[in-house]
Formats: sequence, structure tokens, C-alpha cells
Amino acid sequence: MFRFTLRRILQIIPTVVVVALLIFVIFSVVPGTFAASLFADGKRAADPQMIARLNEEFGLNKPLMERFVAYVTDLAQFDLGTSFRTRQPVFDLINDRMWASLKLAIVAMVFALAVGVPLGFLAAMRPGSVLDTVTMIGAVSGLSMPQFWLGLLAMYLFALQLNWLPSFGYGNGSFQNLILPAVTLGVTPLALLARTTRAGVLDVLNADFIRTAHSKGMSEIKVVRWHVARNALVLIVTTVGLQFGSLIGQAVVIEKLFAWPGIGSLLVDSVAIRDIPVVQGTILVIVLWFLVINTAVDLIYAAIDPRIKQE
Amino acid sequence: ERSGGTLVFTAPYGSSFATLDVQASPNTQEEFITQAIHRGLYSWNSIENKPVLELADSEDLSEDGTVHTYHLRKNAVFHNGKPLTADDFIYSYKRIANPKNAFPGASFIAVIKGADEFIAGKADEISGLKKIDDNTLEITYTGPINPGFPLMQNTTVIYPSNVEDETSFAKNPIGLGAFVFKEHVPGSQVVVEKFDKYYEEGKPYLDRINIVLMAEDAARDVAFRNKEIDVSILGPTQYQAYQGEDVLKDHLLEVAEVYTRNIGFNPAFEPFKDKRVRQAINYAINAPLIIERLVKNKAYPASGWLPLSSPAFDKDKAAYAFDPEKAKALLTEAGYADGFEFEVTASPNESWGVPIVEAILPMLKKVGITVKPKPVESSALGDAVTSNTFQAFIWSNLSGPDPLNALRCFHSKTQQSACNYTSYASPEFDKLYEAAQQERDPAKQNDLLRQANNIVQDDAPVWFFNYNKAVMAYQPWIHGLVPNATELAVQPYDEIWIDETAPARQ
Amino acid sequence: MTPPLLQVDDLHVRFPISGGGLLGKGRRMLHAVNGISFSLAKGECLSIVGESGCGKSTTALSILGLQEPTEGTIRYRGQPLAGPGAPGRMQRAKAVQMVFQDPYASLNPRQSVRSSLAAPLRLHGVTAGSEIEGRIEAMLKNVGLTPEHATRYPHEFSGGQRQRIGIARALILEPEIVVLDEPVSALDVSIRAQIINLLLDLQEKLGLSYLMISHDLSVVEHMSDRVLVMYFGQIVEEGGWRAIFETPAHPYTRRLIAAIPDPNAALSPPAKEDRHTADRPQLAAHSFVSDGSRAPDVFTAPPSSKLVEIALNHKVRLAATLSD
Amino acid sequence: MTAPLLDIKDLQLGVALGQSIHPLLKSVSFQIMPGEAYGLVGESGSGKSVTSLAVMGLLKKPLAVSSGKILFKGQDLLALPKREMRRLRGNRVAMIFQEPMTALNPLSTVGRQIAEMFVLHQGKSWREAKKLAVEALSNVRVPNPDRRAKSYPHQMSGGLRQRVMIAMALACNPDLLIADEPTTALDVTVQAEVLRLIKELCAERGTAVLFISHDLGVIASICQRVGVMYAGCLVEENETRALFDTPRHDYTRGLLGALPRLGSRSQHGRQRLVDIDSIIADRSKLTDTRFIAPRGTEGSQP
Amino acid sequence: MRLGFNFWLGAGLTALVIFAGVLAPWIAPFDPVLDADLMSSELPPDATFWFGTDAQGRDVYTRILFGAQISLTVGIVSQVINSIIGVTLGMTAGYWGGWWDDLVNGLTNVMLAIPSLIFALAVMAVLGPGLPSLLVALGLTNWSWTCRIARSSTLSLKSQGYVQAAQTLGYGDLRIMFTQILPNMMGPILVMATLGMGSAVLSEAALSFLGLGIQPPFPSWGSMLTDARQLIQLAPWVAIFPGLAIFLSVLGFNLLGDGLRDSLDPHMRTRSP
Ligand SMILES: Nc1ncnc2c1ncn2[C@@H]1O[C@H](COP(=O)(O)OP(=O)(O)OP(=O)(O)O)[C@@H](O)[C@H]1O
Ligand SMILES: Nc1ncnc2c1ncn2[C@@H]1O[C@H](COP(=O)(O)OP(=O)(O)OP(=O)(O)O)[C@@H](O)[C@H]1O
Ligand SMILES: [Mg+2]
Ligand SMILES: [Mg+2]
Repeated sequence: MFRFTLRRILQIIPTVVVVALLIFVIFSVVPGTFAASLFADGKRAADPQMIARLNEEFGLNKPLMERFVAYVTDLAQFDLGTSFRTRQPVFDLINDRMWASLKLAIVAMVFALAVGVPLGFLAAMRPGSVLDTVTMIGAVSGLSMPQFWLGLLAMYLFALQLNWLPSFGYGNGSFQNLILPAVTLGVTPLALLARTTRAGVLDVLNADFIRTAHSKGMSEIKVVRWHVARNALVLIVTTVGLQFGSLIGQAVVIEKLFAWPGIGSLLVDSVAIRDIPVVQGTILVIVLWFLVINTAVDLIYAAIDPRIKQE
Repeated sequence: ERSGGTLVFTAPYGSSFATLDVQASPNTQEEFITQAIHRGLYSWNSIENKPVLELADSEDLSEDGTVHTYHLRKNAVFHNGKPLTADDFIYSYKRIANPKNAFPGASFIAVIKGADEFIAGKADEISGLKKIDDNTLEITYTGPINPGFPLMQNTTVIYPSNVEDETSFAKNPIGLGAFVFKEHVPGSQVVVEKFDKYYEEGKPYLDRINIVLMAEDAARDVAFRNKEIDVSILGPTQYQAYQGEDVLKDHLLEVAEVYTRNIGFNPAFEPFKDKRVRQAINYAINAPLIIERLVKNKAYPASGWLPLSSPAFDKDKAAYAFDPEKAKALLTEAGYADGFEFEVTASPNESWGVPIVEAILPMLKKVGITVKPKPVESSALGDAVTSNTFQAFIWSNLSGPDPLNALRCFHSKTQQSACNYTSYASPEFDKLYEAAQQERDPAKQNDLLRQANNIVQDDAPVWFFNYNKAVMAYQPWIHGLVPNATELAVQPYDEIWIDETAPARQ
Repeated sequence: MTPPLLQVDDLHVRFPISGGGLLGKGRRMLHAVNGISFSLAKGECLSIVGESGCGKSTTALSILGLQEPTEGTIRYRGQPLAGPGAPGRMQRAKAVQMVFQDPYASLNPRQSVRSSLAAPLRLHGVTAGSEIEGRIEAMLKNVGLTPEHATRYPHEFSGGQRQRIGIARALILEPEIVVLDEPVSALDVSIRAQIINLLLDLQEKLGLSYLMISHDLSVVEHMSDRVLVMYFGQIVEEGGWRAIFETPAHPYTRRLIAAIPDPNAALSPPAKEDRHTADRPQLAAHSFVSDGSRAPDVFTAPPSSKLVEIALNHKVRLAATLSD
Repeated sequence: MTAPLLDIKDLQLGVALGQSIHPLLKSVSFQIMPGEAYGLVGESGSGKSVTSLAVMGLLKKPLAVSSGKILFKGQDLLALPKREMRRLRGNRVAMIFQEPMTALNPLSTVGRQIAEMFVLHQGKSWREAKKLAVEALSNVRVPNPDRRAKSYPHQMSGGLRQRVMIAMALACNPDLLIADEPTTALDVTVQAEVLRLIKELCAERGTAVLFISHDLGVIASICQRVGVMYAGCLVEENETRALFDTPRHDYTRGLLGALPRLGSRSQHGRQRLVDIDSIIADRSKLTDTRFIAPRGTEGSQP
Repeated sequence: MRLGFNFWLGAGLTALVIFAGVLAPWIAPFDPVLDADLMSSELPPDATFWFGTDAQGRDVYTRILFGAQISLTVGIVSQVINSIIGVTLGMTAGYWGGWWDDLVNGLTNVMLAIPSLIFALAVMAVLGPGLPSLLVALGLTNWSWTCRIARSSTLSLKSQGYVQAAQTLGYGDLRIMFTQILPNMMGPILVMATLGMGSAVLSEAALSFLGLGIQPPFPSWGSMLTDARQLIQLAPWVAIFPGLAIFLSVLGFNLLGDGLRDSLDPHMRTRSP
């Protein structure tokens, strides 16, 4: 198990390296510079000297190769560089925002799990029933709606019309502020979880060993508790991992809509003003998060399923 | 009793503050922090519509107008307890101009004599800065200019000279302002609290200000209606909506800001070489209609470059009328009877971006001109314009409050990439402008500038669209807001007070 | 002397198994086939029997060129079929063909019978439409189908019919050798007889040589001329069908034969004894490397041993020390 | 004369397609005596498995019994309440399936899967049940039963897994064991061992067996009586020996002649195998005639 | 192959979108760009303007019809690109194995690790807003699942008798891939592509929201919705109809994909997201 764990952790490294290269290449050819973006709102006349000064300061006029070497050297020392805009280490900026993102992702995922899995389970137990039909229609619908549209509607309904919840922002970090964005963000994983849970449970229910269990004279409830639950869990865990891993990336739109100070909105803003070190750092962190979650899932998977460690 | 209460103010220009070290940031967003925490040598007086002395009680002016001797405030104290002295100015200006920092404010400091050498790294001191004694500062400028404009910017505020670790300004700003920095929740808000030793007696009134970040108009709208925020900057749709609602319409603060929205024509593009074509476009577009229907009256039709609030604005000069016939005639004259096609480089901005191009598209089609929007991101717009790689662009440009500075952008000696984006060159204009530069009498200077502005209007290097009208909605219990023409959202926090009807005070 | 039709010499196949070291490096090897040698004569049916996983299919795939041998040579009429100097797929296709076990998986569901049969002809340079038609028609008749069947798709056929199509496809290029990997085990009992009869008819009619792999010893006995008994990658016994079934020498062979549920034997037990007591006294049990009752380690090469001829064309594997 | 243990009377079942029912079993009747081993052979798809599932009460959705009775010790299983049926299933009637790989839960140790039987039917605690499970494993001659009880199915060979299935099925000493092709997935040598095991254990405990197979050889070596199914009908039934010696139904005859028999080549030379199709002109008529021999006598016509 | 109700509902909705997009030039009552009269902006639905007018005074109904063209283009072209990349890589990796397989697997893992919206965001930033960039951005981002499915299908098809038979009959590798393997894995690939179309339409909307989508005057549903979010109270129809159009078309694609999947292979449900 230790070897397995270590191996899975080491496997992250090449992926991260390739991602780092990829985003460096992409953002070295992106049009627009940070310095020029300072004048984008037209509130000042452009100042060529200042633009030159800033580009020089950020090393943007150095040859690509040289910049690349510097970037890789820094990365190797776990240094994500310094933000053009704030002139603070990118690491600090991300650190400031990470917790808000995590909070959002975790609450969204917990919500999705708490609702999606039981729904999927119940639907699978009674395929073709009203509950099943309604759940599955709801799930496809949830997957078919633009997220920001849903968020906007929720915002108008719950904040403005009903006045139950604050409409936006982080507030002082209270749970109330979290509800709307988290629920909106949770809709997609919820729908997916309901679907995979249902499909997974159905698959398990059709497996031969369930027939064996019935042939032992087991009651439905015991079959589910003793044999279905754990096997379905294997599938659910995979979905949870993939979803949870990509949730921070998906949160970009929601964070922007609800003015949630996570790394998703940091990323979008930084792309908009071409604060390249922050963009690169943020994407790396999002990717790393995905990889770490999925590695964790693989380990959980191996703990649940004795067949994994074998191969 | 005006004292007390918490103001929830909105910072609408982005979803974060770039930095709390405001000297490092040219963004409007950080001006909210500056306004609360910092003070510069000068400040903008919204009522008189001009810069006034802030950190000095008085100044003496030399004969040629280049040397100013400032008698500094004696009661001003930094939040860290240090009394204000001339050293703080020298420290701050050197920090801003320091070539290693590459701060955006350096170009403002450049008005001080010897600053250029310092910025270029060729001198260790700024020769124009001289400390007479702790309370007296002598500054020599490069010319007989009004130093109020450059030295009132948020990038030229004064920091205390006794802070060892300069990087701490980015996290823990220390200033002379009416409010002390309390906390920053990144991406969410900055909280400031009343400074007891503020130099103006009896101020500020407020105990606390939460400057909350809220870039999304719709979110701000909901929050304002929910009374979660005390003020909100309105977009066109909300402006229209608020005007129609009884509870809201009485608490709107409007001001003509100093930005001119326009479509700049590149004379390198063949049809735009001809003045008649440029004029024809001005005639062909029904700007007032666009302003009324699309911009929801949240703007004033532009009759020239200088805006309504500019001292050199010419009330008698009529804007281009909407006259498609005349436009067609002009085009025929210019040899474009069959029209032509051009691209407008545009950002997504709703007030001066792609939507406006969409609106002129059918109008120009009627006179035979085909317009194609060429969408770019905001950050790429500046690049496209300053690198002169456009046929036309649509932008909002600063056109005040100082008319001399505003018209600099049409002076043929100004680089295209600096702000003469349309590569405008008119000997007639240059003559008037250079005369105005030398003129010391404000009235005569404004007169010259007015004439110069009219020449620009006739030559139509741009399509004159509108001057921005900024609108702020505020809760009925908020008092002391001022119509700040430079930026309505930036308010003098020390003047604001909250009355008893505020929900938080009941 | 002319070389035999097919000659396999010291064939080894090893598969790398991942997941050995920390990063999946230091790979272990699975020894699937360990030094197999045999030859196949024209018109002969040679069967390979042995338990699951002993390397029967791997051997067959090597001969078909679907599996690169790790060591050893395979020669067709003296010409190498694998390794350096081997002919391309095209030449090999004309020499060896295969009939697959699962009639459901062995036909492309998206190809009609005609295109399944025509495509290889075209590939091998038969372009005249009439010739193609003619050959397809003849072949369908050979395997007991009618020309009308050519336009149909696999799902329109029963398992037995599909297997006939599979045989037709294998024979369309007129190969001399046909590898049969469990040709009837997936078929329902009632159809097996038809296919077995068909295979025997075709062998006689076209002079084919069969290399047959089967679990089913009664089918092997029925069809084969010679039999190879494989055990974990090695041939443990080799001989004519009569020798193998009447006088099995290796304990594994005997166990194999004894394990066959035979209605005759079950219903008349004494007969069973008679058939297998024809032991060869000179082969003491200890001279065998393994009696096949315990699974050897597939990750190490087997201990050295030797095939010893105990009667004319009847060989048995004995421990190397004893035979030296 | 003793009462039959299992008495299937005129069982009909089919696939429910909307309103109509597409029949799969057209009236099947047979009896199994206590301690007797009864074999079912027949063409693929002739309804052997569905018959066994019907006895177990494990028919799933589109499949349903339309008429008939399944009497087990005189009780009609089809009329039994679910609860009662559950108590019977596994306890009195147990089943072994064809694929030992998929019939075991891959995520659970085999020990636990066997122990479930004791918890379910004997009300044992898990701890006791696990101990009994080890015992059950040693009963089916699994070496190292202690250690094996803690293994997962994928760590075992096919033969071992099938032994686990047998241990599980026989855990509560059922009166009837249903084995649906329990050895087709196994190698010949392993198959022989498993068959011997079933035979011995059932004989020891007096358990009756319903044995389903394609393989006449297997049937012959285990069963006392054989029923031959064809297209949803039991077309012939007889004592094993009698059936082999004097098959009466065309299909049975075809079946016996279709397969090469070990040793027949050396005795009689290679003979052409019987092609069932050639002896049966019209398959649809095949179910019209049935040859059911009364027990204890040689086959006779009905 | 039995196709359920879902499939037909999905097929119906998709047909509606195709119908709208293809026939837009003939059935739309107005021009989507030029028929803009600011005097009649933000009119509620009536007999002339079935879905009302937008802020520019353009007919929302017309623009939704033309928007279907954009959505279809985005959905189909991006999925064709995705499928070509995914199938080519996945099939060759599965067929040839070895270092190429390792490389493709690594690349797939990388693509999977970068959330697709973020990758699309980056690509759009480089290429600038607009339809061609969007097609590239969405076409490059979502092939990893297709690739995985193509690879695993190839691996299982490779051991099928008919593929081995083709090898023994002397077929070349490419011929085998294209005539034997590809046609037999089109089912799952088609399912992925159909589901991908839905997410492409949603991604277009999300990118528009982030200011990087298709830019006006092209009437894309995403940009219509984004532009309308300010008007949700004043002129809700400007936001509701494009929102509904997105919802229904994505629902259509999703149901179609689900339906296909259920009829092709009920077990595939759990294998892909
Ligand atoms: N591609 C492969 N990679 C790794 N191992 C393989 C591969 N192909 C076969 N093996 C292994 O090689 C050994 C021999 O396999 P082979 O398929 O030749 O057996 P077989 O005798 O045909 O068995 P069966 O009767 O079950 O078909 C087995 O242990 C098998 O697991
Ligand atoms: N769930 C089901 N739905 C519809 N038809 C079914 C179902 N299960 C079985 N059948 C049909 O019932 C018939 C009998 O099936 P059964 O499995 O009993 O055959 P069998 O005799 O056991 O065959 P085999 O020897 O292949 O196992 C077959 O025609 C089969 O197609
Ligand atoms: Mg094999
Ligand atoms: Mg069956």
C-alpha cells in the first residue's frame, strides 16, 4: 500500500511539469500586456515611457528562452513568481484566495453528495417509478442549464424577491453568504452524482453476485447494505473525485457572478489584465488540486477495492 | 449629531484590490482606499472643480511660476504617530520615481525638475525637491504648470518616511487620511476605521467604512435594493429602472464626468484620410437616439472633445446633427458614393464597446457604409490602439478636468502611442494650443483652448459620441456625497455622515 | 529431404508484466511459452491440449504472426515465418489462416459476408469482379452455405452458420495450414457435430493441415493425427492420437484423460481401469519434473528437462538429470 | 413410497411483453426425490436455467410464471409469501451458478460471504458465523481454510471459487441443491474435482441435486435420472443408464450421437458424427412427442 | 436497438434546433443585425415581435433562430474536432501500445487535469474572442474522454476475432483501424460527441459571460443571454428566451446522447462522466 501510494504521488510530477510548460507557452503568445492594460479603461492617456518601464521591470522584453529558463528555475524552487499587479508573491495571492475557493467547493460538493447520492440510490431501487423519472429529468435538466443563468435566477429569487439570503460576496465569511453560490455550483455535480449513482447501483443490482445474495435468502435491505452499497461506492467515489477535482476550475463563472473571492475569479481577472505570473500560478494550483484529489480518490479506491492493489 | 455609523461603500471596478500600496497602482479601484487612508500634497475639490492644497496651509510662488514653497500642515499626523514633515514628501516622491520600482506615478513626479534624471537612474536625488525646514518644502517644477493635477493623484500620495520595511505598505498601509486601515479580506472588502488624530477638526463623522468589492452590476443592484450596501454606482439599465421607482428616484446623484466616448479614425486607412468621410460618419449616426435608447440617457451628447464640465467647453458650438442626406452628399463628394467597409476595434464594454458599434451598424448601413466590429479584450484594446494597428476603435478617453492636458492629445507633437491615437495633425490647432500653453491668464487660456477644441470638432478625427454621466444611487440616510466630476465613485469620506433613519442605527 | 510444411523450433514467448518496481519499472516476465518444438506435415491434424493458460493460444498466435516470439524460429516450407527475414503479412496470409473460437466475436458486425470474403481477395490482388464472385460462391458452397447468404450480415446467422462463415474466410486465400483455436467449444452441442464433420470433410477435400487447440479431449481424439500435451509452456508429451489416448505416459496426460466425464466410463466403471493401466513400468514417477498437480511459477523459467522418445514418435518430458 | 422433495407440476412461464406473454416454458413437470440427483440437459435456450430460477423464486422482471405449481415438501413455492420464501431460499434450497468469478462479491472476503448464511438463517453472531465459515471451507477441502477465509475472490483460482460457492450453498445443509452448469467455466481436471466434491458432499448429507448441464458425460457421472429439455418442454425423462442405452426421443438420440466419445475411435475407427438436423426433419414438431418413463422402470411411452 | 422516449424527445429538440438554424434565413421575419430600430427597443412580445425586442431594438425571435446556427456550428464543429483528435490518438494508442500509448495517456491526463473551461479561457485569450477562436478552443479541450473511450474500445476490439482475422488475412494496420475498429466503436464515440455538443453550447455561454465568447453582432445565445442579464427585471424576455433556447437545445443533445447510450450499451453509463 505504501508503495502504491508513493507511486501514485510520484506520477503527479510529470503531469504538472507538462501543464507548466503548456501554460507558459500559451501565455507567452497571448496578445496584450499588463502595462498596456493599465490604460484600458481610458481614464488616463497611455504613457509609452511607463509601459516601457514596466515591461522592462517585469522582464517582458527579454527573449522567450531566457524567460522560460527563469520560470522553470523558479518553479523548481516552488516559487510561482511575483504578480505584476500587486507586486506580491503569487503564492501569497493564491493563499489568500484558496480558502474561499475551498470552502465553496467543499460546501458545493457536500450539498451535491447529500442530495445526489440518496436520490440516485432511491431512483435505482425503483427504476421506472415516479421518483426515478423525476430525479432523472431533474438531473438532465440540471446538466443542461447555463450555470450563471441558474445563479442569476437564484439570486433574484432568493435574495431579491424572498430576501432570505445575501445576494453576493464573501461577507465576513458567514455561511449565509456561502449558500447561494455553493448551491448553484453544486447543481452540476449533484446531477452527475445522481446519474452515476443510479447507473452504478443499477449495474450492481444486475451483477451476478447480487443474484447469489438473493439466492441466499437475503432481504432487499440486507442485500443493499451488505453488497450493493460498497460496490456502488466505488463508482460514486470516482465521480466525486473527478467532480471535486474540477470544481475549483468550474467555479470560475460562479465566483465571478457572486463576487466570490476565490482563485477562479482571481484567474479571470488576472487573464483580463494579463498578470501572467498569477495566471500561470493559479492554473498550476487548480491542476495540482485536481491531481491531488484524484490521487486521493485512487487511494480511497484501493482501500475499498482489494483488486486494485494487486495489479 | 452626525457622528457614528458604518458606511458600506462599493468599489465597482473589479473583483479585487490590486494592492494596498496605492503608490504602486494607477487603478481607480484603489482610489477608494486612497481616499480613506491617504492624503497627497493636493486634492481635488469637487465643488470648485479644481485641485486645491491639501497638506500645506499655503504656498508661495516664484516670479516665473516654477518654484513653489509649501508651508506644510503642522497638525497632520500619520496613523503610526509620526508627525508630517518635509522629509516625508522627499521620501515619498523619491519612492514613486525610483527606477527600481517602476511605479506608474513616476510620470507625475516627472513634472518636478530633475525627476527625469532620477527616473532614468542618472541621479541620486531629485534636484527640484528641497527641504527648507521640517515644515517648509520647496519644489521646483519643469515649467509654469499647475502641479495640482499630477500631485493629487492616488499614485502620488505621501507615505511616512519612518517605515523600515517598504513591502509592508502592500499589506498594512499607513497614511494621513481620516481613516485607519483595519482589515483586508482579499477579494471581498477593506475595512477602515475612524482616525482620532485626523487633522481636520471634528472629522470624520463615520466610525467605520466597509469598502466592498462588487463588479457585477446585477449583483450590485440586488444588494442595493436589499439595503446591504449604502451606495451603488449605476449602469444604464439600472439608471433607467431607478428613475422609474419612487423609493429610489430621489436618491440619485448625477454628474457629467470628464470622459469623452468616441470612435477614433485612423487616417492611415484610405477613406479616413478625407475629412468629409469623417464628418459624414458624424452626420450619419443618430447619437442622441443611441444615448436615449441604449445608454438610457446616462450620458450627454458630445458636441466636441472637451466635456460639459470643462472650463473650456463651448456652449454655443452645436454638435453634428443627425442628417443622413448630408452624410450621403459628403460621401459622394469624397468619392465614396457606394460606401466602403471598415472595422471597429472594440472591447466588450457596454457603454463604449461592441454594443455601441452594433447600434451604429444599421445607421451607417443606410448611408452605404458597412461596419464590422472587431472584438478584443479590454486589455488588448490599449495595445491595438497604441500600436496603431486599427482602422477605427471605440474608446472612452479622459478629457478633463484640465483642458490643456486634455487637448494635448491632438497636438501634433504628441506621439501616436502617447495619446494622439488618431495621429491628428493640424497646424492651425498647434498654433492655438502652443499659445494656450504659454498663456498664464486662465480666462484667456480657456478661450484659446475653446477655439482649438472647435477646430478638432470640425476636423472630426473621431466620431463624437457622448460625455459620460456618472450616476450614484444612495440610501436616503446618507449625507455629504459630492458630484465629483473626475470620478463620481470616489467620494470624500470625511464629509459623509449617516442620519438616524439608517437601519443600522435604529 | 524436403522440409516439413511447418517447423517450430525452440519457441519462447515471454510477456513483460508491469507493476514490479516502485515506478512500474523493474518488470517481471511471464513465461508463457518455454521452448516448444514441433513440426506439422501436409494434410495432418495436429492438436495441442492442455489446461487453461498453458500457452496454447500464444503458440498459435506466434505462428500466425500476431505475437512476436521472444526466441526461436518458425519455418514454413523452410522459410522463416517470424523474426528477421520473415515475409510480410501478405505472404504469411497465404500460408496460415485461423478459425476462431467465438463465432459471435469473429465476424465484423458491420461487414456483409460478401465483403468479409471479398476484401482479402482484393487485398491479395484478385481484382476481377467475376473471379471474386466465383470464388466466394464456391467457398460458400464448400462450407455448406448458399450464395444467397453472401449479402447478409453476421447478426442474421446462427452460431453454427457464423462458424461456417469464419471457416470460409479462413479458407478463401487457400492457405495450406489452418489454425483452429477451440473451433467448436463455443457452439451448442447439437451444432458441434456439423462443424466437426465439416472440418474433416474440408481437410480431406482440400488437403489442409490443421493445428488444433482444444480442451475437449474427445474432440481431439476424434479429429487428430498427432497430439501435443502442453503444460505451463512446455510440451510434456507428444505422440500419435492412439499412443496418447491408449498409452498415456506422463502423469499430467493421464490426469487429463481421467478427468474427462465419460458417460460410458461413468455408467460402466470397470472399463475405465482397463484403458489406463497400460503404464510403462520403466517410467518411474519421480523422473517427471512435475506431475501437473501443483501449479509452477509462471514468472521463472522452468527447470531443465528433456523430451525423451519412449516409443516410435511418442515422446515424454523427463527431468534432465535422469535422462542425461 | 416416499413423497417427492420437489414436485414441479405443469410449470409454464414466459416473458411479459406489454399485455401478452411470450411463452418460454410450455408445461414442464418433473419430480425430485429426497437425496436424488436429477439432471437436466438440453439445447441452449431450451429453458433449463429459467426452470431453476423459478424454483428459487429468482425470476426477474420480464419473466413471470403463468401457471403451474412448484411443490417443495408439499408447499407450493409460488404461493408462498416473500418472507417465507426468503427463509427457505439458501436454507432449504440452495443454488450454485455457472460463473464463480462473477457470482461472488469482489469487495468482500469469501469468509464473510459464507458467514452471511449463518447470520441469515441460524441467527449466529458474525464472530461465530466466521468461525463456522472456516469450517465450511475446510469441509469443501479448501487447503488453509483459515487463511482462505480472509481472501478476496480475485485472489483465488476458478476451482477454489467454485468450492467457495459450494461451501456457501451447503452451509445450512439444504435439502435441495440446484447447480446450473457449475463446471463449464472450469478446466477439465478442476471440473473433475469439483464434480467429485458435489457428488460426495451431497451423498454424505442426503442432499438432493438438480444438476443442469450441456455435457452428457457430466450428467452421467452424477445423476440417477435425467430429463431432456427441448424448446421449453421436457421431451424425455428416464433413468440415466436407460436414457443412454435406449434414447427414444429424436432429439435425445441426436444429442447422444452428435458427440465423439472417448475411446470410440480406437474401438470403431473414425465414424461420421450424427448431425441432429439430418435426423430431425421438422424441428417444430419435435415437442409434440414426449417420452417420460415412470420412475424405477425402463422408459415407456406415455 | 430499442430507442426510448428520452431519445425521441432529444431527437425532437435537436431537430427543432437544426430546423431553426438551417431555415433561419427563410423563416426569420427580420434581419438579425440590420433590422435594429432603437425606437422600438425592449418591446415585450407581441404579434410582430414574437419574443419581444432587445436593447438594440432587434427581434429576439429572429436572433434566436439565427443563434441556432451559431450553437449548431459550435456544437458540431467543436465535437468533430474533438472526435477526430480523440479517436486518432485513442485508437492508435490502443492499437499500437508501447511508448506511443504512454505518451497519449500522459497527454490525456494533462488535458483531464486542466479544467476544460480554463483551458478554453486560455486559448480564447490567445486567439481573441470570436467564432473561429471559439471553435478551436472548444475543439481542443474536450477530447480526453473521447480519447479514453476510443483507446479502451480499441483495446477490447483488438482481441476480437474479426480484428485478429483481418491481421492474419494481411490487412495493414491503418486499414484495420479504419475498416475494422473505427466502424465498430462509432456508437460510444457518437454518444460522447452528442453529449459534448451540449457542453460546448454551455461552454460558449460561460465564455460569453466571462467576456470571451462569440462577440456581437453575431447572435449567439450565450452572448444574447450575457447581454441581457442587466435587463432581467426591465425586459425579462430578452433574457428568458435565449436562456430557454440554450436549455432546450442542450437538453436535446443530452437526451439524445443518453438515449443513444442506453440503447447501445447500458453499461457505458458508468464509464464516462
Ligand atoms: N498479451 C499478453 N500479455 C501478458 N500475458 C499474456 C498475454 N497473452 C497471454 N498471456 C499469458 O500467457 C499465458 C498463456 O496464455 P494463452 O492464452 O496462450 O493460454 P491458453 O493455453 O491459450 O489458455 P486458454 O485455454 O485459457 O485459452 C497465460 O498465463 C496468459 O495469462
Ligand atoms: N430475462 C429474460 N428476458 C427475456 N427472455 C429471456 C430472459 N431470460 C431468458 N430468456 C429466454 O428464455 C429462454 C430460456 O433461457 P434459459 O436461460 O433458461 O436457457 P438454458 O436452457 O439455460 O440455456 P443455456 O444452456 O444457454 O444456459 C431463452 O430463449 C432465453 O432467450
Ligand atoms: Mg486460448
Ligand atoms: Mg442456462
